[in-house]
Amino acid sequence: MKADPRGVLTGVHFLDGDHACCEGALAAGCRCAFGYPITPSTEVVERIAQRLPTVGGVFLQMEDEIASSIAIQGAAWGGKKVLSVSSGPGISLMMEHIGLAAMTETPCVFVNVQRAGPSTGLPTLVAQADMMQARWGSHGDYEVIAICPNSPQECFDLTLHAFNLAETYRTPVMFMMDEAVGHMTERVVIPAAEQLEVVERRRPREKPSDQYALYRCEPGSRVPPMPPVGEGYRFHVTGLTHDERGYPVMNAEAQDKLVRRLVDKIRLAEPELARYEEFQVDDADVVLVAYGITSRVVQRSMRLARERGLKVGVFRPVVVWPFPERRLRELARRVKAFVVAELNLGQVVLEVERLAGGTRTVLASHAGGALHEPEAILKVVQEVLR
Amino acid sequence: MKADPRGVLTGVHFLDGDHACCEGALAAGCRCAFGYPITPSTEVVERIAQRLPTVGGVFLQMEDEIASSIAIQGAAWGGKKVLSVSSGPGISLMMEHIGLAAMTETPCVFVNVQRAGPSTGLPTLVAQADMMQARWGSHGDYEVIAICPNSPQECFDLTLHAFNLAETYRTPVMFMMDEAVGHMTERVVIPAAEQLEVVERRRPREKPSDQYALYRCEPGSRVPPMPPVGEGYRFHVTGLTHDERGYPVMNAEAQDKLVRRLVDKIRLAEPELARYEEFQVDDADVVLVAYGITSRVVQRSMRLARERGLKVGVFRPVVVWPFPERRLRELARRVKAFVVAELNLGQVVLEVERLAGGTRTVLASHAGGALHEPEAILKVVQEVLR
Amino acid sequence: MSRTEIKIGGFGGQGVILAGMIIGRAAALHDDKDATLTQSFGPEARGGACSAQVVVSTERNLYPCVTAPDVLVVMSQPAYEQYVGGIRPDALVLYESSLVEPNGLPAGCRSFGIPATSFAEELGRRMVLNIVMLGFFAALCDVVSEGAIRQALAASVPKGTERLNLDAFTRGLDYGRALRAKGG
Amino acid sequence: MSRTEIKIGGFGGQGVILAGMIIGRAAALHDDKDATLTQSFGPEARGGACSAQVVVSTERNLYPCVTAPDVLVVMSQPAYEQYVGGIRPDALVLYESSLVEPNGLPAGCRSFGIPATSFAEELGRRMVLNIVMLGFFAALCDVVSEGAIRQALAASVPKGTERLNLDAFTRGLDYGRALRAKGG
Amino acid sequence: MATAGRDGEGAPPRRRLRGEVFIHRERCKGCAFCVEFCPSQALALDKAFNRKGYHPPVVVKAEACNGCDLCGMYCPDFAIHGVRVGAGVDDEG
Amino acid sequence: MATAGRDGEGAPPRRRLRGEVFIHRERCKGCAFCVEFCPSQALALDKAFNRKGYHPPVVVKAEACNGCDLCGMYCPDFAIHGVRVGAGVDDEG
Amino acid sequence: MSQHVNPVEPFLRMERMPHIWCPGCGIGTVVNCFVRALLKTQVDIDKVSVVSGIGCTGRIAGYFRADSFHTTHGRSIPFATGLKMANPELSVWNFSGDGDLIAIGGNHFIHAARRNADLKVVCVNNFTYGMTGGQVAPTAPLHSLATTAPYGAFERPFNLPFLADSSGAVYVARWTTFHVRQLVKSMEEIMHKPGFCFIEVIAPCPTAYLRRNRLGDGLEAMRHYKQSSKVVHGADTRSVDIELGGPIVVGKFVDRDRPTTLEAMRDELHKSLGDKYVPYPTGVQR
Amino acid sequence: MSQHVNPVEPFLRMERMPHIWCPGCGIGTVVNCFVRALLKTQVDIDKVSVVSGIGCTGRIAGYFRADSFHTTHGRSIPFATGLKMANPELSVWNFSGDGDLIAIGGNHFIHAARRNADLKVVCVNNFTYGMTGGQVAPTAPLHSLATTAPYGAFERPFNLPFLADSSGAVYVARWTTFHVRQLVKSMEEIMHKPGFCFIEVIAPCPTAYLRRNRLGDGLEAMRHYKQSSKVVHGADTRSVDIELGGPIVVGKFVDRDRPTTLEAMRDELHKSLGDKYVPYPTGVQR
Ligand SMILES: Cc1ncc(C[n+]2csc(CCOP(=O)(O)OP(=O)(O)O)c2C)c(N)n1
Ligand SMILES: Cc1ncc(C[n+]2csc(CCOP(=O)(O)OP(=O)(O)O)c2C)c(N)n1
Ligand code: SF4
Ligand code: SF4
Ligand code: SF4
Ligand code: SF4
Ligand code: SF4
Ligand code: SF4
Ligand SMILES: [Mg+2]
Ligand SMILES: [Mg+2]
Repeated sequence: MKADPRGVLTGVHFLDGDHACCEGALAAGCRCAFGYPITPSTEVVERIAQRLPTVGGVFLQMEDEIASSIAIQGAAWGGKKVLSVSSGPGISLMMEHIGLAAMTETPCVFVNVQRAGPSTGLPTLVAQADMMQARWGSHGDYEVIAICPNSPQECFDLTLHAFNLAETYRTPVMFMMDEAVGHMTERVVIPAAEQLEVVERRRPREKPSDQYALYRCEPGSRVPPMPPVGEGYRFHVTGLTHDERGYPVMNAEAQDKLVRRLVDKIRLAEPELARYEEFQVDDADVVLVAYGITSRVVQRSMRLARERGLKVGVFRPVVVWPFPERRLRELARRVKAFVVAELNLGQVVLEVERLAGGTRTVLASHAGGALHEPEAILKVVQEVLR
Repeated sequence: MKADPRGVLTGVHFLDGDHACCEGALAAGCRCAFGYPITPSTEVVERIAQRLPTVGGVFLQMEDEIASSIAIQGAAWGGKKVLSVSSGPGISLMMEHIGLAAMTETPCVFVNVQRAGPSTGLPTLVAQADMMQARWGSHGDYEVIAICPNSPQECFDLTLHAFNLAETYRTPVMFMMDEAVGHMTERVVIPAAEQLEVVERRRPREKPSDQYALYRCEPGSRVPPMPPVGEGYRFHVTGLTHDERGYPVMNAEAQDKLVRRLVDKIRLAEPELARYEEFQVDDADVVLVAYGITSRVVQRSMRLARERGLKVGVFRPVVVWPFPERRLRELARRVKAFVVAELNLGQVVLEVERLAGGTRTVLASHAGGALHEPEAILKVVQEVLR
Repeated sequence: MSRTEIKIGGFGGQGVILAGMIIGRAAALHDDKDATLTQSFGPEARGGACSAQVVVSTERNLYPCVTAPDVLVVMSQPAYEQYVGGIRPDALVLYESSLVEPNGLPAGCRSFGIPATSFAEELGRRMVLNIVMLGFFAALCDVVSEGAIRQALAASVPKGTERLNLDAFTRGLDYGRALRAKGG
Repeated sequence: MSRTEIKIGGFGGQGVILAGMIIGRAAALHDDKDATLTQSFGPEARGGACSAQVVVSTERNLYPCVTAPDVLVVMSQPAYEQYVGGIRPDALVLYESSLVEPNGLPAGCRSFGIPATSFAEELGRRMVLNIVMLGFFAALCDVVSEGAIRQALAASVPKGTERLNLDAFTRGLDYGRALRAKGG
Repeated sequence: MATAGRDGEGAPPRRRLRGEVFIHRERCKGCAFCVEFCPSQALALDKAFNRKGYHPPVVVKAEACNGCDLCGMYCPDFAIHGVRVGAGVDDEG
Repeated sequence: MATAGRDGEGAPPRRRLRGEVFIHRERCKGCAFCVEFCPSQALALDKAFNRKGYHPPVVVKAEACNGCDLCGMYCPDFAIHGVRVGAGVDDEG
Repeated sequence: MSQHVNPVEPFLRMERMPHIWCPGCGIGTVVNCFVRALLKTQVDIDKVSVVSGIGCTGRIAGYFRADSFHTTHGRSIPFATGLKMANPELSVWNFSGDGDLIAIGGNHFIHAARRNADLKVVCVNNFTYGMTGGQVAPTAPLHSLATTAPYGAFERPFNLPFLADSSGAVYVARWTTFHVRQLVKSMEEIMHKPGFCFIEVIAPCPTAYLRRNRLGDGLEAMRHYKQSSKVVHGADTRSVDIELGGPIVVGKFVDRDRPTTLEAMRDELHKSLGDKYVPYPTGVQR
Repeated sequence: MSQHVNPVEPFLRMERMPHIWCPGCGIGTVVNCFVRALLKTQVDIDKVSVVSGIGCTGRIAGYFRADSFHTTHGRSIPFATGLKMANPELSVWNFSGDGDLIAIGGNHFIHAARRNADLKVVCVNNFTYGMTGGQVAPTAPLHSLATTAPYGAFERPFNLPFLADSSGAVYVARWTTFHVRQLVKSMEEIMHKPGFCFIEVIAPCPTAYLRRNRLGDGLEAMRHYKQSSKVVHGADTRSVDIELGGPIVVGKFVDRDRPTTLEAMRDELHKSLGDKYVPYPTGVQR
């Protein structure tokens, strides 16, 4: 489907990432948002509070992040495309509800504009240290999709994509910005509505009946269609382990059937979900792996390296979870080493190392609060190639 | 130091794991606890509510887990050894404060009696699917210690150990029980107080003064001593990035200095922290890796395998985080494969695979709600050896 | 190593867990065996079938689950129906005879019934049904000694109810002994 | 590819970010260059030194940080002191001359001062200090065209204040032009 | 014909009403709410057990039932309810 | 000797008190609370800036200050305070 | 429907029976009353949503054959807020236990009342955490026993009608499960009343509360409610505290009008934005 | 101390000055008053702990030269509860903003008041989230503007004294930063009063609230406080709502006595456990 023109601010703008993210959400059809302010994500809710009433939507600032993270789920079942946004401390408070969304297959987008932690940390300064939390922060087995934009333009484009994926897979999508991208202002081109492809919620084909089963998937699919509320389906939604009807069933078989499907619908979709960029990997001895803002920094490191005659390329996962596993394993077979640059003390590097299956994997860490010096990353590359 | 006899219920008991955990805490000197009930951990707070007033301690049931998880930190700074306890949903709510404890170096023990998730899941049934959450659940970079007991006796012994580690490293310790261990009743032998070694909080040697720096470590140490409140040190504690004095400093250098130390004090202590058990690994082709209740189940799988002439051993990390990395790497050099059995769809196996560096690593997964059938694990072993 | 798996089943509220607890404690603390008690918990415990499992063994018992009970003690029909399928072909089955109709029992099994509810009601408290069953168990199963069970029983019941519980135990024990004497 | 790094510094509340925003927007939307604006945020922005950085380049600018400014615009002494160390040896330095004493400037730098606060106060609103500086910048730095800045300015200031802001801009521009004519 | 009794509020009956009560024995958990609060004392607990081991209610004075459905409103297990039969003024407030 | 003015509550002075006021110019952020609420009108904002660019207070009627320290209590930047000098009855309620 | 069919059956997921509630538990009684209120008001059940948190009471959602949501412990109110905001034509009913609504969920409760979210909130107050086996609740009377207050509760309990009232609820009533007729009537009243409406229902929990406190079984509790309740419509909510075994003031205490969240939002936006405001439904006909 | 030294200096970490508060911000004034109260009561500052959440107000902890704790947003009360329970001899003071204390922290607030935790709670109410730049707060007057209520606030704000009162606080007062003497006096009063004591201080936030609402700068706000405040000691807390630009009722509204959490706990445990109870200090001399 094409985007609803009401929400699309077509034109060329000079926007920061937070604002562009908001515009991406509106273009995607988000018409309901709940939030609670926190640096450096506040601009997203501020803009959405301002914009939604003018496009037929509704925003409420809730009493906290816990309320926001579940209010959006109520709204999602109420038929809306929804988003909430926060940063580290607030995202940590949302963890129970991210699990709820995964368990109940509630499409929703959680924007995390990452700042440096742990705890209150450096509220105004950049980090990328919530990547593992995005994947593992709630209890129990589940999978999410996590996306890392590296520019305001991508904050627009990929927020829209995030909504599309949330609807397609009925899953929470973690939109993992970072403070640098969120607070960076650049040109953002917003196309006309009819150029924007938007995924609408898949409704059940069948009419309401006693036979209706909320979580019954069509053959070959792992994602059930989602009924509208208030139209007679009379479905039941629970965070308990449930059967196809949505009814609680308290045993290991039900657990296996349900949770395995929930996990598999994301894990096995890795090939479709994979999105990455590559630069000069073809002849590379060392591939720099980086995402979000750091994927821009390593570009300079790569240039510095190439200037020194070192064969260095860049691999940038755009969708970080599920990790573009297939491609990384391929690369692992032909490169000498990976250098993973991230604004943390070692997160995504663990996944790279695991997938590298013996190919040397080295971390260029940075505790956050600023970006890497491109030279520092170069140094790690040089050491690796020594 | 020796344990305070008041808290030690010396004798031979028939206790379940939850109760034994409570006794371990009391023996360790825990005198302040805050909690909120949740299956299957409730018995821990129930027993502690009953026991603490008789040993000079204090328990309060708080309004929720968020309150509990920070009230214990207030109490820790107030001079007490503290514990809170919950299960999946409640633990998810504690995530912000686990980060706070890591950041402020507040010794405290969080008991998680794991049930099956995600979300409300199977409240009364077993799983081990919060292992990655224990490590990554809060935002930002930090490390915790996580311990998995496999019997009521160990619930006693290792809870005491958990308190000792919390004090030694000034860190939150995640005591990762599972429903099976928590609700299993067995003989528990509680020694006399004078046979129990208990670590008391290290106080600063220096007297209060304007020069006092809350987070200054003694040479060679990464763990600063912790002052008592109310005695003139006039210290400041913050979850913001801070310097040695504990004052907020908002830049990347302070971040690097602080957070790197916090992470390193645990990571680099892996050799001292490592605790594992091994069974028949010496001649093993395949090593079964399992922790918590599953480490008992794989014993039977191992027996079944050995009966069939298969050379199978068992490696059981007791301290799971930090993972006993050194030992696993050693094993990886001489075994054909690891089979990791855990009550989840793949968590600790990722760490094993990463450390195995190419040695085949296979998961025997189980979504929870019951224990593995020993035969199912055997089957995985047989497939691996085929 | 000898290992015996015992399963006790009934409705929530019938004291199934306590019965298991006493057997386990008897074995672990007074018979110097290794015993592991596991149980089913939760909202289920309020309505449907509810069970306790005890594994008693002469060495350290590593595997805690009951997979094929050697002994099944049941106090309700749903529990009987739910659990009978899993028992060993030569299992001992003890049941409350006014609540359980033990149909379809495998041929190799020995089974004994006791009208424990009536006995308990005669003793004045329906609640001691489980203790009557316990006496019955002590009479017919030798895995745990009677003396150990008596000790564990005394330590496990609320103060002031010892007499009542001992009576209930004796009632079940006597009934069981009589049956056994008859050639159980 | 040509790349210019611009840093603007001052106290919080002086409109540092807005100045950066206008330069960036001018370059990105009206001069068809690539521009990246970054800024320092937070409680700091209320008291101490606060800054905006603009990278203007003729191609896609990947690396967003300002590492060694080509142009430094400063409106407070602390900002000057904090930032002057990092500038290029041949940088252009523009400063508010009643608030900044540009001591220790590297030899190769060109520097120009303007009493922008007084100009702004003369115009009746101290708040337009930043726009005066912007005009000054337009006069002395050619990275972004004056026309583009004027367009961006008009689009960036609150309705009703366009006149005032244009005046402020012109005031700074004229002063800068005059200086330049004198051989800047 | 049933004699209407006092309802939960003790409101006096306006006129005599006829009713019928339906019991689902196997659903009952023997709480006795219905018996206790039937304004017509139409019910009593059975001596016999149902399959769950509870004593369900039995109708002891069928003719007394006024169909007020108080039993139905009280019953936590949806095991009983009353209905009006024939004409009659609704006496519910 | 200072003339005591009205305090924050408008309580009338009991007697004349003498005081001295101390100003830390560089801490001031020019909010003018002290000037506005000095009961003795002893202060005014300086025309000159401090280094932060604010106009700090100056004492314009030193003899009027009664040392009530209201300026000290008000000042959000801990940049001013008053003290009593010599004898005098405390007029604070 | 056949007279042999219990009137609740069309409204419940009978295939899920028997329910989990204990013998003598009052929760089923509340369900009965809700069904009667639905029948009487003839409201379109397709437009009714039932939202619960976690707890024995929370299981109501799972048995109700309407669109129903069994969310997380303490969070039924914000979930319901989202649902209602997204779909204002729904009648959104919350059923929550005292722990769910007021312990962990207390903040959402007071904020939703404050902003007058258009929700119908029924709290089954059994003075304890039933589901988890009888821990002390924020409504537990002083000196009552609980597994986590084994020596007696020592914290002053909340008086729920007062808390609701002082937070801004537009309708506040309290009944016990003995007062089935009155409870039905209250539910009927709020079915069409816009704004945050709150009904507290005192209910027996024999398993986790009554027995431990030697208050007998469900029937004894019901007798106690009958004997010790006093209907005081319009009672000052400050005066309706409950003490262990003491009298219970019941009645409709508050019934007032003020704009719902969506109405207030609409008015404010309309005033400020004029034509630029794209009207959003409020779900309320006034 | 030298007369040239500002009396706050011995109590503050002067090495951390200048503080982050904006020109005309009222928070510093509250700090002054607290210092005066400490001076007057001559309390041992080593036994005073200052606890804050996150926000501009929350930064008080960082500047106070006492054992001080800057915790997480909304959670100063449960942290303080733990601190006090562990170490009852401390005098534990909470300084929190309105968002911190009542938005995210609202549940802890009402529960701590209910259980009468022995805490001294000072809320700097500036009607907004200062630290994050002026979002709408649960105290924001109707129709006031905020970044997240760009068209005007449409939710009824909490009346904090009423909320504290109805939750059970034993001492409730409200002042503005204009009322420095009275604020000092209230702080003195609660320094030794056992139980949950609450003081609301209305304070100017020129940066994030006043300017956006065209209410001028800090000075104008202070003038407004002076002109529009009415001291009504013992006012019915239900009557002290605040409207945009409207009058402000100030005064001491509530001052009553009931056992603190620790006292009530001690009494209950003692009664039930007798000799088996190992006495735990309550920190209160009565
Ligand atoms: C976050 C979280 N904490 C705790 C629990 C455990 N829990 C489930 S229900 C419940 C309390 C139930 O009490 P109440 O709300 O009064 O309902 P009742 O069972 O009494 O009807 C608790 C603590 C949970 N499910 N989730
Ligand atoms: C969990 C969490 N959510 C949000 C924030 C962001 N945050 C910091 S301070 C604040 C509000 C400050 O407002 P208030 O409490 O009124 O204090 P003030 O700054 O006005 O003094 C917010 C939302 C945070 N730090 N942590
Ligand atoms: S009210 Fe229902 S459950 Fe109770 S006795 Fe009557 S029929 Fe049985
Ligand atoms: S309907 Fe039920 S309660 Fe009413 S009179 Fe008949 S049996 Fe009694
Ligand atoms: S009150 Fe303080 S900051 Fe304000 S003008 Fe006076 S001295 Fe300066
Ligand atoms: S102490 Fe300050 S406020 Fe008081 S009279 Fe002197 S200058 Fe004025
Ligand atoms: S535990 Fe209590 S509330 Fe829960 S079902 Fe049983 S009686 Fe009802
Ligand atoms: S933003 Fe407001 S509350 Fe924060 S320091 Fe500035 S004036 Fe004070
Ligand atoms: Mg309850
Ligand atoms: Mg505020």
